[in-house]
Amino acid sequence: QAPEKKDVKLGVGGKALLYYLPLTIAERKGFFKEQGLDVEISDFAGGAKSLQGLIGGSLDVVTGAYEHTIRMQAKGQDIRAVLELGRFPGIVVGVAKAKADSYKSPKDLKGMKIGVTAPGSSTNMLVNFLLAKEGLTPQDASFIGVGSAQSAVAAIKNGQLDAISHLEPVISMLERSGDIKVVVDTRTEEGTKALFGGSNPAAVLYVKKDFIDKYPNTVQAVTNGLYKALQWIQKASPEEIAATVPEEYLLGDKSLYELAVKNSKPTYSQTGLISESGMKSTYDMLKQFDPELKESKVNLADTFDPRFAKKAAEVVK
Amino acid sequence: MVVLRVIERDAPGAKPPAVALEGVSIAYGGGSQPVYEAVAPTTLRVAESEFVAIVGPTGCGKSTLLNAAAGLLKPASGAVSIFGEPLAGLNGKAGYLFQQDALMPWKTALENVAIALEVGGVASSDARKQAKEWLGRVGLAAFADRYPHQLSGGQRKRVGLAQVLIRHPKILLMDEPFGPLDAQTRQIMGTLLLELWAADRKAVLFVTHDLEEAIALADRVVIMSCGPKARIIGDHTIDLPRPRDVSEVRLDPRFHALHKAIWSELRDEVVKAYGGAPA
Amino acid sequence: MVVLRVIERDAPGAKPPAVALEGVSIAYGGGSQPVYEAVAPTTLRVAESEFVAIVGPTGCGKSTLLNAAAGLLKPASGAVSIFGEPLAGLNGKAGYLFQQDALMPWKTALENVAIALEVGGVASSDARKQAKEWLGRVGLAAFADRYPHQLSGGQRKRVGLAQVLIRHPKILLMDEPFGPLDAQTRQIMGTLLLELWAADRKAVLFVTHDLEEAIALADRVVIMSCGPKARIIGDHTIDLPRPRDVSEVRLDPRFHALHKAIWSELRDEVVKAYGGAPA
Amino acid sequence: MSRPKLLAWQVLVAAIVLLIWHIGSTVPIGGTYLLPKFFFSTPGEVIARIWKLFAGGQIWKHLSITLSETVLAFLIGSVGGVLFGFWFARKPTVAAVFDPYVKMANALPRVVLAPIFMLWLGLGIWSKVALGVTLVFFIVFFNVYQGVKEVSSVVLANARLMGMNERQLFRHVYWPSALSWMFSSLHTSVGFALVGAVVGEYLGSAAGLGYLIHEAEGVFDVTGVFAGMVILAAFVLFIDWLVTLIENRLLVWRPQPASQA
Amino acid sequence: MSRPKLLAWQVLVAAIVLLIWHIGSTVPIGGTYLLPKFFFSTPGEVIARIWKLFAGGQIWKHLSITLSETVLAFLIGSVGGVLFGFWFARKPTVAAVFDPYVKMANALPRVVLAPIFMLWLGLGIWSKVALGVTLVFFIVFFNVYQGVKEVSSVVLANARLMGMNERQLFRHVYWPSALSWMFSSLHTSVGFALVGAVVGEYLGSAAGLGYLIHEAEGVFDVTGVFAGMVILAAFVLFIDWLVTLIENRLLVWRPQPASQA
Ligand SMILES: Nc1ncnc2c1ncn2[C@@H]1O[C@H](COP(=O)(O)OP(=O)(O)OP(=O)(O)O)[C@@H](O)[C@H]1O
Ligand SMILES: Nc1ncnc2c1ncn2[C@@H]1O[C@H](COP(=O)(O)OP(=O)(O)OP(=O)(O)O)[C@@H](O)[C@H]1O
Ligand SMILES: [Mg+2]
Ligand SMILES: [Mg+2]
Repeated sequence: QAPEKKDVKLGVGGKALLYYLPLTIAERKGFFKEQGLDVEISDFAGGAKSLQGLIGGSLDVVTGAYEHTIRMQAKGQDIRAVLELGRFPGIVVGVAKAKADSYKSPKDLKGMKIGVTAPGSSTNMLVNFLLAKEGLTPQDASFIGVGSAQSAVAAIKNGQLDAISHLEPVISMLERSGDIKVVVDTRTEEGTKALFGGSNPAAVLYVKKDFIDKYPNTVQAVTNGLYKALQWIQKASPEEIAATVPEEYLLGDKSLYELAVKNSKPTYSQTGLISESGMKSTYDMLKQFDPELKESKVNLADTFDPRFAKKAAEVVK
Repeated sequence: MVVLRVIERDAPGAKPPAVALEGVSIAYGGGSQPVYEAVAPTTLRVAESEFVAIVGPTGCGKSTLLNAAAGLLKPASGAVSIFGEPLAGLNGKAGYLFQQDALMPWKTALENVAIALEVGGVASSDARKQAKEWLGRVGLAAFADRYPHQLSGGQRKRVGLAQVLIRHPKILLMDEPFGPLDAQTRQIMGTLLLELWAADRKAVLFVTHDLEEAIALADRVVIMSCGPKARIIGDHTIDLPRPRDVSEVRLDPRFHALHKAIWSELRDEVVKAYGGAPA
Repeated sequence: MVVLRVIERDAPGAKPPAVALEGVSIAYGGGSQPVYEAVAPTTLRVAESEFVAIVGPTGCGKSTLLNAAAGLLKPASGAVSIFGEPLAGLNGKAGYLFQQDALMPWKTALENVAIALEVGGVASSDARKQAKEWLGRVGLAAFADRYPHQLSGGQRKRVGLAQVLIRHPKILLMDEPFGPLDAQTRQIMGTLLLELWAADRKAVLFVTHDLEEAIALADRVVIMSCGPKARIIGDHTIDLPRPRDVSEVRLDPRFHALHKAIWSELRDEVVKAYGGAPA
Repeated sequence: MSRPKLLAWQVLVAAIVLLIWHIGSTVPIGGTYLLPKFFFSTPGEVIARIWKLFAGGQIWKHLSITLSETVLAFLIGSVGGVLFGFWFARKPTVAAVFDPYVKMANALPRVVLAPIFMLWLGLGIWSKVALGVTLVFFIVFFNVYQGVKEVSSVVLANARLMGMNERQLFRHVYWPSALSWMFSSLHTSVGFALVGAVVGEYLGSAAGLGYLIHEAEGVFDVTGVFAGMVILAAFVLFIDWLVTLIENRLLVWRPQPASQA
Repeated sequence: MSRPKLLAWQVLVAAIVLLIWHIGSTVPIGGTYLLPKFFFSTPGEVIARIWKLFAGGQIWKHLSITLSETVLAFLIGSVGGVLFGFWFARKPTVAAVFDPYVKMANALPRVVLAPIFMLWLGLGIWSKVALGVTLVFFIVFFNVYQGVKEVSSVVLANARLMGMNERQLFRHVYWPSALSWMFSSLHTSVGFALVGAVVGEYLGSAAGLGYLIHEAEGVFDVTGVFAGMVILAAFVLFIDWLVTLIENRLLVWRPQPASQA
C-alpha cells in the first residue's frame, strides 16, 4: 500500500553517530525513496531534543533510545517503538590509561571521576547500573557531563577523567590510541549478556500512537526502509559501509572508521524485534535509578508495536 | 500706547495678563541633595502686548523664572497663569529661546527652523520656504545647509532666534538672545524683534545683561536681587516713545536718565551678589 | 611700559612673539563636504606680555583663530609659532577659555578647578585649597560643590575662568569670557584679569563683542573682516595709560576717540557680514 | 511612584504571569492545553520543586559554582571589554586594522568553541568562565568603544589643553564620560555572563545550575528545568542590583531626569 | 591611513594568525603540538575544505537558510528592541514595573528555550529566528533604553515647547539622538543574530551552517567545523558592512572626530 503521507519528518539526535548508522544507510541507499517516501532528516543536539520535537508536533518519527518510550509512557505520552535498530546499547566503559593497572573490578570505579555524555543519559545510567551490581550507589562516583565527542576525547587526553562511559566512535578512537582500557563493553553479545543477562534494546524507531493510527502505511514504509538498511548492514563489509556514508563521517581517518564499524556491527538489530526480556531489563534498570519511574506502572506491551517489524520481514527482500 | 495698557493691567474687567507669576518661589534640589531656594516668592505680570526686560546679577534666577513661565519648572509655591488660565504642564503659547544651545544637532540650520512650523502641521515645502526667509532675516541665508556644529556661537544663536520667531508665538521668552552677537548685529536683531512685536503685539519676557539693550527695547525693566531667595527689587517703566530706533534711542536724554537710575540700583545688587552664598 | 614692548616687537634681536600666526589661513570641510574658507591668510603676532583683543562681526572667524593658536585646528596654509618655536600638536603653554561650556560635567565646580592643577602634579589637597581660593575670586565660593548642570550660565563661565587662570599659563586665549555676565560682574572680572596680567605678564588673546571692554583691557584691538576669507582689517594700539581702572577708564576722552574710530570701522564690516555668504 | 506601590504592581505582574501559566498548563482550552505540561510544567510544581531543592541543601553547591563562574565571567569580560574598548577608541589605526577580526570573533558560535575551551582550560569552572567572557566581552567592548568616541569634543579639547596625558585623560575624561555607555552594556551583560556559565555547564560539567538543568532535561523533568531557570533568574536580579548600586554611586553627577510637568 | 595601506595591514594580521595556526598545528614544539590538529585542523585543510564546499555547490542552500534566519532575527530583534526601548524609556512607570522581569528574561539560557520555540514555531527557520531574536532584542533594548534617557534635556525641552507630540518627539528628537546608541548595539547584535541562528540549527535542524557544523562535530571533522566558522565570520562582516553603510547615511550630521594634532 502506498503511504498516506509522503513527506515524513524524521528526527535524530546526532545523525553521524554509528548508533544511528541504519538511518544513514537507508538515506544514502535510497531505501526510503523506494518506499515512496520523501524523508527530511533533522539532526538534534541529543536524543532528548529530538523527542521533544516529536511531542511538540514538529516531527513525525524519531530514531532514538528505546528507554524514551518507557519514560514517555510513564508520563502519559503514548509513544511507541516500531522497530529495533540496535539490540545492544553499544555503550562502553573505559578506564583511563593511568588508572588501568589498578582497576580490577567495577568496585574500583568508586571515587572515580567518570565522564558521561550527559548527566542522566543512558551512558550515565549504565554506570549507575554497574555500580549497583557491586552494591555501590551513584553517589560513590562523580559524574561529569562531557558533552560533544570532541570534549570527551579532550577530557580523557588531558587526564581530567578517570573513566569514561561513551559510544562509538569515541571509544574506538581512544582505544586505538591507547588512552583507555575497555572494561565493560556492550557492543558485543557477550558483554551485554554479562552485564544485563540478555540483550538490551538501544536505538529504535518510535512514533506517537496517534500517528500509527492515522498513517499506518507511512509507518510501515519508514519501517521497511530502515529494516532494509539493517539487512544490508548485516551483509556489508566495513569497507562497503565506509564507502556508503558521506565522506565527512569518516573521522578524517578511514581505517579508524572501519574499525569502529567493525566493533559496532554486532549491535545492529537483526530482526528489528525487541525481546520481552530486553524491555523488562531496561525498565528495571530505569526503575532502579530514576525516582520518577520507581512508582510507575508501565505496560511494556505499550512500548513496542511489533506489527510493523514483522510485516517488514515479510515484504522486504 | 503700550504704557497705558500696562497701567491698566489691574483694573477690573481688564484682560488677564499674558504671563502672571503670582507669588512664585522656586527651589532646586531636595531628595538626597540640599535644597537651594533660588527664587523667593515673586510676583511678575506681563500684559498681553507688553515687552518686559529682566536684568540682574549673574546667577540670580532669571533663567529660572523663564523656565517657570515656560512650564519647565514647577514652582515650589505660588501659581503661574497664562492669559488668565492656570498653567498645567508646558506653556503651549510660548516660544522660548534658551540661554544654552538648544538646536537639534542632527538637523541643518534650515531644517531646525522649518521643523518649528512642520510641528504645527505646515506642509514641508511651505515650511522650508518660510524657514529660508527667516534665515535670511537673521543673516544666515548662506548657511542654511550647515549643521549646528559647523556654525559659530553667534550663528547658532541666530538660528535659534529664527526657530522661535517663525512660529509667531503669543508669548516670547528670551534668555540673553543677543549675548554672543556683536554690537552691530545685536542692533539689527533688536530692530527685527521690535518690528515683529509691533506687528502682532506679543508679550515678551526678555533676559539680558546689557542694560542699554533692555532700556532700548522694553516697556518695563525689572531688576532682580542676587540669590539665593532672589526677589524683584525694581520695576521701571520705560516711557520712551514708540516706535523706537534701537540705535538712535540711546542718544535720547531720557534714556540716560533711566539708565542711570536703573544702573545704580543694579550695581549695588551685583556687589552683594559677588559675595552671595547659597542658603 | 607695555606699549613700548609692543612697538619693539619687530626690532632685530627682540624676543620672539608669544604667539605668531604667520600667513595662517583656515578652511573647514573637505572630503565629501564643501570646503569653506573661513580665514584668508592672516598674520597676527602677540608679544610676550601683550594684551590683544579681537573684535569682529559674528561668525567671522575669531574662535577659529583662537583654535589655531591653541593647536586644535591645523591651518590650511601658513605657520603658527609659540615663543619662536613652530607649533606641533597642542599648545602646551596656553590656557584656553572656550566659548562653549567646557567643564567636565562629572566634576563639581571645585573639582573642575582643582583638576587643572592636579594634572600638573600638584598634590590634591593643595590643589583643592588653591581652587577654593580661586572660586572665591570669581565669586563662587559658595557653589564649590555644585555640578555644572546645577549652575547658571554665568556661573559656569566663571568656573571655567578660574580653571584657566589657576594654572597661570604663559598665554591666555579667551573666547568671550565675560559674555554671559552682567556689566558689573564683567568689570570685576576684567579687573581681576588685568591684575593677574600685570603680575606675571602673560600674553593675552581676547575675543569679545564688547568694544568698550576691548578698549578698556587691551594694548591692541584687532578688527576682523566678515567671512568667508576673513582677514584682519584694522589694528589699533590702545595708548591709554596703565594701570587702568576698568570702570573709570571709560570716562577718559581718549577712550571715546578710540571707541569712535574702531566702531566706525567695525560697523561697516558688520553691515557687510549681515549679507555675507560662504564661498 | 512610591516603593510600596511599585512593588504591588510588580507582584501583580508576577501573579498574572503565574496565573496564565497555571491556566495554560492545567485547563484545556478547546481540547488542547495552551502550555502543555510536558513542555512547561505547572507553576505549583515548579515552586514546590524550588522549595525542595533549597530544603534539600544540595542546591547550594551548584549555586555557588554557577555564581562564581558568572561573577568571574562578568568581571573578566567587562574589564577586558573596557580596556580593549578604550584602547581601540584611542588608537584609530589599531581599531581600523582589527575591526573586521573583532566582528568575526563576535560571530563565532560559542557552543562550538566549548570543546576548545575545555581542551585548554579543563572541565572545571574556567572553561565556563571563558564561555561567559566571550559573550560579555563583546557587548561591553562595542559600547565602551562607542562611548569613548562620543566624548564631548570641547570637554576633551579643554582637558588636553590643560596638559592631561593619556592616563589622566582616561581617568578624568574618557572613563567618566563613557560610564553611562558602560553601565548600559553591563546591564545587558550580567544576563549574558550567566547564560555563558550555564551553557558551559550544560555542554559539559560536573556541577552547577546548568548541570542540574541538563540533567533534568535528559530525563524530561521539565519541572526541574523550570525550577533551575527560575533560580537563575532570581540570581541575575541580585547581581544586577549590585551593578545598579555601583552605577548610582558613580553617576551621581548626572542631572535627574526632569519630572515631566 | 589610506585604504590600500589599511588593507595591507589587515591582510598582514590575517597572515600572521594563519601562520601561527599553521605552525601550531603542524610543527611540534617540545614534542607536543601547540594547537593539536585534532582540535584545530590546519589552515590549509580548512581553506581547501571551504573551496570544496563552494565548488560542490551544496553550501549555497545552507548559506541561504542561515542568512535568512540571521537577517530576520536581526531585523525583528532590533525593531523590537528599539520599540520596547523607546516605550520603556518614555514610560518610566512601565519601565519600573517590568524592569526585573526584563532582566530575568535576559538571563534565561537560550539553549534551554530551544525546545519551546520548536514547539511553538516548528522545525523550520522560525524557531532559529526566535532564538536569534532573544539575543538581539536584549542588546538593542538596553542600549536604546539608555540612549533615549541620554537625550539632551535642553534640546528636548525646546522640542516640547515647539509643541511636538509624542510621535514627533520620537521622530525628531529621541530617534536621531538615540541612533548612535542603537548602532553601537547593532554592531554587537549582528554577530549575536548569527550566533542565535547557528545555535538554533545546531540544536536541531535539517539544514543551515549550524547543521553542517553540528554534523561535522559529531564525526570529529574539525576541518568541517572550522570551515563552517570561517564562512560564518565572513558572512557577518558582510552584514556589518551593510549596517555601517546605513549608519553613515543616518549619522551624517555628526562632527568628524577631530584629527589629533
Ligand atoms: N539644577 C540646579 N540645582 C541647584 N541649583 C541650581 C540649579 N539650576 C540653577 N541653580 C541655581 O539657581 C540660581 C539661579 O540660576 P539661573 O540659571 O536662573 O540664573 P540666571 O539668573 O539665569 O544666571 P545667568 O545670568 O548666569 O544665566 C543659581 O544660583 C544656580 O546656581
Ligand atoms: N566645523 C565647521 N565646518 C564648517 N564651517 C565652520 C565650522 N566651524 C566654523 N565654521 C564657520 O567658520 C566661520 C567662523 O567661525 P567662528 O566660530 O570662528 O566664528 P566666530 O568669529 O567665533 O563667531 P562668533 O562671534 O559667532 O562666535 C563661521 O562662518 C562658521 O560658520
Ligand atoms: Mg541664565
Ligand atoms: Mg566664536
